[in-house]
Amino acid sequence: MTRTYISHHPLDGLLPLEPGIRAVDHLDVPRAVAIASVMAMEGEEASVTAGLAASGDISVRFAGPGEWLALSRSETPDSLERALSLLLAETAYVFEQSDGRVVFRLSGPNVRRILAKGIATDLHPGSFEIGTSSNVLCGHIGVNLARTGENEFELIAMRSFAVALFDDLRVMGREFDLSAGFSTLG
Amino acid sequence: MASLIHCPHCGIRPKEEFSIRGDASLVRPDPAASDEAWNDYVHIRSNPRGRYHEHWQHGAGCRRWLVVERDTFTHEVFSVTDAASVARKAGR
Amino acid sequence: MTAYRLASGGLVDRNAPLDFRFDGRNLAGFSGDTLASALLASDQLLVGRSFKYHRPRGIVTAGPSEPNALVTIGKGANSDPNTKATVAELYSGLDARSQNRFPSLKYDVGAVNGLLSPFLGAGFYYKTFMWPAAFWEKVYEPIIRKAAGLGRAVLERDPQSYEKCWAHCDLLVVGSGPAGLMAALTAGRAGLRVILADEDFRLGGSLLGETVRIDGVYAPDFAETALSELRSLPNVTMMPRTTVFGWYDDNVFGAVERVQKHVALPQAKLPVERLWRIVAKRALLASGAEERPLVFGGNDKPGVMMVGAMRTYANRFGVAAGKSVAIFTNGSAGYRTAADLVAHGVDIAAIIDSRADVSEVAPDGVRVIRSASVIDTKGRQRVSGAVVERSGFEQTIACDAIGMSGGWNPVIHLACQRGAKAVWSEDLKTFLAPDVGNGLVVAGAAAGRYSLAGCLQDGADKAAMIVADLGFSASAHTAPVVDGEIDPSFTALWYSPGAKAKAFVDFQNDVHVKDIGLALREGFGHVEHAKRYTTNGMATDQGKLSGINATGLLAAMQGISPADVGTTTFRPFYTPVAFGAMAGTSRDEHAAPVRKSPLHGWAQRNGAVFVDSGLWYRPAYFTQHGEKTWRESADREVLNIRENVGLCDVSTLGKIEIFGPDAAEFLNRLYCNPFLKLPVGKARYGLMLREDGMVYDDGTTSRLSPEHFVMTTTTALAVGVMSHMEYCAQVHWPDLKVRFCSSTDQWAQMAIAGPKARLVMQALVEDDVSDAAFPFLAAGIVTLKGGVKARLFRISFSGELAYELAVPAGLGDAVADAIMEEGRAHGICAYGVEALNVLRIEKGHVTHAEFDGRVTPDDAGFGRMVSAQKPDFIGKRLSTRYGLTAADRMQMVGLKPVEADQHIRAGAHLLREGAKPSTLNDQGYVSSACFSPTLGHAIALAFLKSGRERYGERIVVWDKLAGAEVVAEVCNPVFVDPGNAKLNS
Amino acid sequence: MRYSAFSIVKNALTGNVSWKPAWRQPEPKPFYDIIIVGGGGHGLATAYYLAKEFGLKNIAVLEKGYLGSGNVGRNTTIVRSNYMLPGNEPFYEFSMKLWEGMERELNYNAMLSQRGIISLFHNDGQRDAYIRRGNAMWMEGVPAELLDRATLMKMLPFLNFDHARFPIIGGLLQKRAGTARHDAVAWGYARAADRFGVDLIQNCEVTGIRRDNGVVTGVETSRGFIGCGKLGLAAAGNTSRVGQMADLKLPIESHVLQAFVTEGLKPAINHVITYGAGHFYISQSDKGGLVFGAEIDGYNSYAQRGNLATVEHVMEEGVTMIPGLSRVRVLRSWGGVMDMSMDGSPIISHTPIDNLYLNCGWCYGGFKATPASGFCFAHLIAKNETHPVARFLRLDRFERGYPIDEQGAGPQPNLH
Repeated sequence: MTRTYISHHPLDGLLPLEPGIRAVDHLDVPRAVAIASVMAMEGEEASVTAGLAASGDISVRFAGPGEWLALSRSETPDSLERALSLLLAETAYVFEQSDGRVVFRLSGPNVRRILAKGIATDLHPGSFEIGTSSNVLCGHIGVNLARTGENEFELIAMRSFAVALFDDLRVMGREFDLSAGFSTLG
Repeated sequence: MASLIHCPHCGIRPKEEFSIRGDASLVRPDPAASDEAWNDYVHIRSNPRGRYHEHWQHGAGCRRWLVVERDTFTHEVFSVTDAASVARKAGR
Repeated sequence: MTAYRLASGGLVDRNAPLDFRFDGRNLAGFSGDTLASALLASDQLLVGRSFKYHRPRGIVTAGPSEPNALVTIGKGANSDPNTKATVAELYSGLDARSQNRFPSLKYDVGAVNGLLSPFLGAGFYYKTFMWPAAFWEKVYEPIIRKAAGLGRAVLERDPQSYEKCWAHCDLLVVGSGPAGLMAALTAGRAGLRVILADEDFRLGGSLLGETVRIDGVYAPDFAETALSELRSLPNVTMMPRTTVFGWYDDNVFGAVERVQKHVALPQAKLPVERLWRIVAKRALLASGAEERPLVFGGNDKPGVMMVGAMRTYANRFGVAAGKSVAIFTNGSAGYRTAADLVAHGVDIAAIIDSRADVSEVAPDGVRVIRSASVIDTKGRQRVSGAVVERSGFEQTIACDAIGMSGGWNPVIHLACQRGAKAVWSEDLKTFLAPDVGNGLVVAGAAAGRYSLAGCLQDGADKAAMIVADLGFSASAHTAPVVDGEIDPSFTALWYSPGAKAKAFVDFQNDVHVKDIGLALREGFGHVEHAKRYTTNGMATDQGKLSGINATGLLAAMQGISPADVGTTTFRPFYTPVAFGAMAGTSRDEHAAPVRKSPLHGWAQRNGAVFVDSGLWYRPAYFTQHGEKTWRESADREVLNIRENVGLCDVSTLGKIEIFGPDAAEFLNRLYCNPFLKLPVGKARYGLMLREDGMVYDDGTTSRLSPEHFVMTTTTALAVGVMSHMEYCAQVHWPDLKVRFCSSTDQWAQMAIAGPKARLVMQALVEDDVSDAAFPFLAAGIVTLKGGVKARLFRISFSGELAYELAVPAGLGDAVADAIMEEGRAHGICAYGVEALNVLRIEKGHVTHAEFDGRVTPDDAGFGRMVSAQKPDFIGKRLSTRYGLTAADRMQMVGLKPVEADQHIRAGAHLLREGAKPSTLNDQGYVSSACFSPTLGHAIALAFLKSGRERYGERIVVWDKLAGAEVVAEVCNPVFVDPGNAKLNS
Repeated sequence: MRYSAFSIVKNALTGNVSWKPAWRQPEPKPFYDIIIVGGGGHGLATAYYLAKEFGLKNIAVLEKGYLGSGNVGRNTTIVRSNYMLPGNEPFYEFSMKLWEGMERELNYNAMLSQRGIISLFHNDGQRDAYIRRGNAMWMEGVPAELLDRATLMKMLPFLNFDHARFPIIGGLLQKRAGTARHDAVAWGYARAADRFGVDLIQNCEVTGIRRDNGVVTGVETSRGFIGCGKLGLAAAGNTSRVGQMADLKLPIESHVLQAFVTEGLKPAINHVITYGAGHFYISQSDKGGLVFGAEIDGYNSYAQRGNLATVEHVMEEGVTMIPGLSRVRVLRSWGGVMDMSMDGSPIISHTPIDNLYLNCGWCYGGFKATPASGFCFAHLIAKNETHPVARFLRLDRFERGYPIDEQGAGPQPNLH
């Protein structure tokens, strides 16, 4: 018998399926983002960096020396892994992690004040520029933090922590009436 | 030092992001080294009051092991270096 | 009536009256009052009782150093004991109660202690209460404990919320008085990121109580102008109600912001208090100076107050401390207050000045008595007169309040929290902070600059230096001009001689001069000994008022300089900080984050009862209809797996992907057993040691391709093992080409175990999973029917024919549902960790109950796994130490009770039959025990001295905690299927 | 002067001016038969027992600061003997028994208060470990009780039973455990040792250890050279620094441990309670302050101060264990330098140098050991042989493979 397996998001049941009222500060959770860990082989750090930079619509997040998370909203997990494996053949190990990671997007005028409740890193635009990304601790949970705009940040958490991080972000944002919902973009 | 560490890969980070494993001046002996050398490596510590090299891992960051050179009395940090590069320089 | 609200003046809003209660009385104050100023305005002089002698006490200060006016604010779970009325911002509905009195503040039976005071001198308790032996805990201590403490903690769950926050700045200015304001302005104008923090609810510091003119305007107006400019600067953050309590390494400051402590009904979306961790490139400490009390007879009566506090109450709050005020001073401060009080229409009974040469001018008509001192005070619960001695003649001056001023102590607390010792200044007759590096600069009165003009100038100058240091440029400024200032000098007076009553040094702890003398006489003259022996400085104010006087007294009594006595150690917290603020949101269920398995929903739907396992929740067992206890469920699950098949969530086990040409070599060095030649498509059980030769962790590692392995770790040590591997790779063997990546969260992993496991698996998987095609310890990628790629491992913890299937986490729920559906025909059940534990004990498999960090591979029966061939692996060398190979080590064995219906509990110890229980006779302990539904009796795994030689021996399982002794037979730890027929079927 | 109710009354009636110094302030003599380095609890107790139990004379204690200025004056005052391993339990029980008679023996009230310690556990694995420990205590004759959740709910209703992240399922109680007034322990031993003629020399820092033909002949100090026949080191957090003066190779790291006290409150917590889902522990002193602490800061340090992250963590655990602590204000935090050993257990031992003896490795638990540490160290120095209850606490146990590892954490001090 052939089966079809439906994928679940860890916040299913916690967020409404339909977008609700959106406050100025908003937490947007995309249901599906293709994510892969990329680990440069010995001595190939520079070429992998260059390769990733040239990869077009793949976003790259710094995880550690020679290690990155590669994200794509258009690729499927499989196609992202294939694309990266081709692109970085003989220079990096690629491990698809799309189900293992959950993406949270925070935007709005108060996001820095919200994030300061959990993250010790100075997020002043002069210190943490647009395009910067890094693994940081948010409260007690490790996340990859990226600044995607003046007042826009993305947090990538391990799946098992997704509900806990979501709870934390809601509490951090309640002062500013932070709203939350699944991404309308997918 | 006890509040912030300047990670060479990630910048200034709070202590909470790190874990600590002790004396970084110790080098794992050759398998053929004497029993005494092995016992010293595993059990004996110089434990100086003053300048000291200590292993810290940036576990919530880049996951690299770092050698933090610091003063055990004033807590002043002199340098923070990637442990692998220290080890390679030492010929490990 | 003594104290009263002045007809006009002050910064309170007389159009905004506020009702509040004190000890059940309805009182009123104004917006802008503190509880203390409102109490004073209501003529409530008696506000508390002291700790030891229960003496009546009144308000002494107008700030955070208050030793006496401690009250409990709020009711029930919302009550805050030991709150200083002098810093509590008044709000409508505030409900305050006095403390440490019974039955009432006015009539307190504890006051009898005062009569016994000759017997209760410093350290008296060390000298007595020793006889008879049993009496200390039964009689004496309960009495002492009954008297302990001031306020009452209700220990109920706090309904309010708290949070924590980080802040970053170029310059943190602590204190918003003249020095702090000028510093913030200077740095703010230059473009620095500035944080200006002040513990007060209103910024401006001492300027709020000043009467002089600065640049031609009244000081409070000058402050307001400066503050509005600061508010207009986007790079300046103002933090009123924020106490910077600690200075930590790397210029990180701890501060608590009282967000909603001044409102009757806090908003739910805001915390009541917020902890700030302020990372400051530089900091400027402008915390001002504290006025020093005078130590004279009867100096503790309600109505005796610091003159600076009197001035603040009059000028800032519009409250007179008395109608007729006597002032005892050793410097100019007394005259300044006298002048201000006279201006407010208060009568000054006299100024008693300890000095002979006095340059200050008293207000017109005020009597000044020079070279004199107060030796006693009149009145009981409020002061009614001062007994003044001059040249041997005594006179009583009628008054209803006494102001005292013994000079000034810079508030250097923060600067001395990190080991720096305060330095005595002979010029200023006080202790100053030494140079503590450029991270923290002390300015203004905190640096001993007592004049207002000096403070303004110092704040601006020091900020300008910091501005330049950080590469900014400060615009030129001219220092504000101050009119009508007086010279803030004084002559040190540690003790006013000839006291006719107790002269208190530490008000709250009732330490008086004779106690300090006694400590010295008994050899406790070191300042730390004196503190500990007398309890001087150990009260809630931490010696803010008493510390310097104790030092001065110890010096004077020995005829040495205070420099040779020194101060006690300054430590956090500058003022006390609530647990709640420090804990923030990390409390209750949020004390630690919860990790959820991708199969959590599946387990819930199948009736799981969860148990926490580290940060995870795992199904303990699955309740089916009619089952009343966990044992019923677990027994059913076990039997079903032995007979049919079961499904267990093992997603929480750590999974680490290992890549690289040296991955096999790395694993070979990491594990004590060989891994170099593990074929692709195979799994192997691995044992990881610590460098000291003890077992660290175990798990299976599979080779998916020549340069790609996947390791499983225990749930408990997943994080630790990853870190250990990174340590080995980066520190020990940086030459090995290997990379790691945690994949725990990527996979939903399921164990399918039982004789019918293959039937279920084959129904789901396209690939052949027969024993021939996929034998025990096979590992590889398979495709589920429907096209999903999955990982499949033929490994077994239960001892049954078993598979572990890993699918992408998002699909876990759906795949688990499919397995249950396919398995229904084969009698599948879901099983949890309770059943898993029974299954593994039956099979003699170990967990961290056995591997407790003190066990070698050989102890647990894995001796033969340890490679003798490998030249090196972690733990190899120290494994051979004498003690780790000794013949009498405890070895793992099985136990079964001789009488089948008897029960064994993990944690029981083992004794030879007939042996007397003693540490020497102790033979070992039970590590795991359960009832085996398969065998129908209890079984256990145990560690027994030389255990493997003792199979068949009868041994006593000794569980004194349960009052149980069971005779058991020592046996092989594998109870079920020792030949592995089921495993390999 | 003997302390008694009578002496207090007599002195009170004469103005309390006749009290005599608790100890002399002697000048150092050129030579002592025995010198103990370290005037903390252990050093003072050692000197006392050397004189009292072993009848030795001509003893000095050298202290670089004031008496009791080290960890005996900055700990959380807990006294207990609830250990699991045979290397530890007999020793700590011996200490417990000495505590029980100490005050009358020293004629000094150290306010030993046997209010009981309850160690909470939160899961089955911890429960089993505590059962193992409780039975190990009983093996040594030490009473222990296992408390279930229902009993705890009655005894300690303020614990977090309703909203715990890690549920409380039970606790192990040792009733004889409790607290003592820490400074008074040092002062009591000091006064009693002084009465036996021991010279307690304060402000005397040892700067060198002089050896001749492989034996110690004396110490260089900030007050000059002082000769000795035997030298005992009881320098706690400074053990490595002193040991280095005699080229000792030591399995010791110095770590900072913070402790805390709240404002004085009416008594509300009557036991010592330890949290099993972390390291937090708390008790209430006879003065009303809640005294608490948790784990070490984690890095090597000789600074007697800690970091804020640890402070926060400790208080998070506190509020999690007892939600009603939320509004209790913490008055003061302090840090002590711990001599952490590689297995978390102490060392009372011979050294490679014949007349040099070592007492160290007390980790964060030295206070409770004070009497037995002093007694056993005195025994070792006086008789040159190990006291039976301290026979496992040898310096060479690491190389011989006999660690005493209560935590099972291995040779990494910051994990113990």
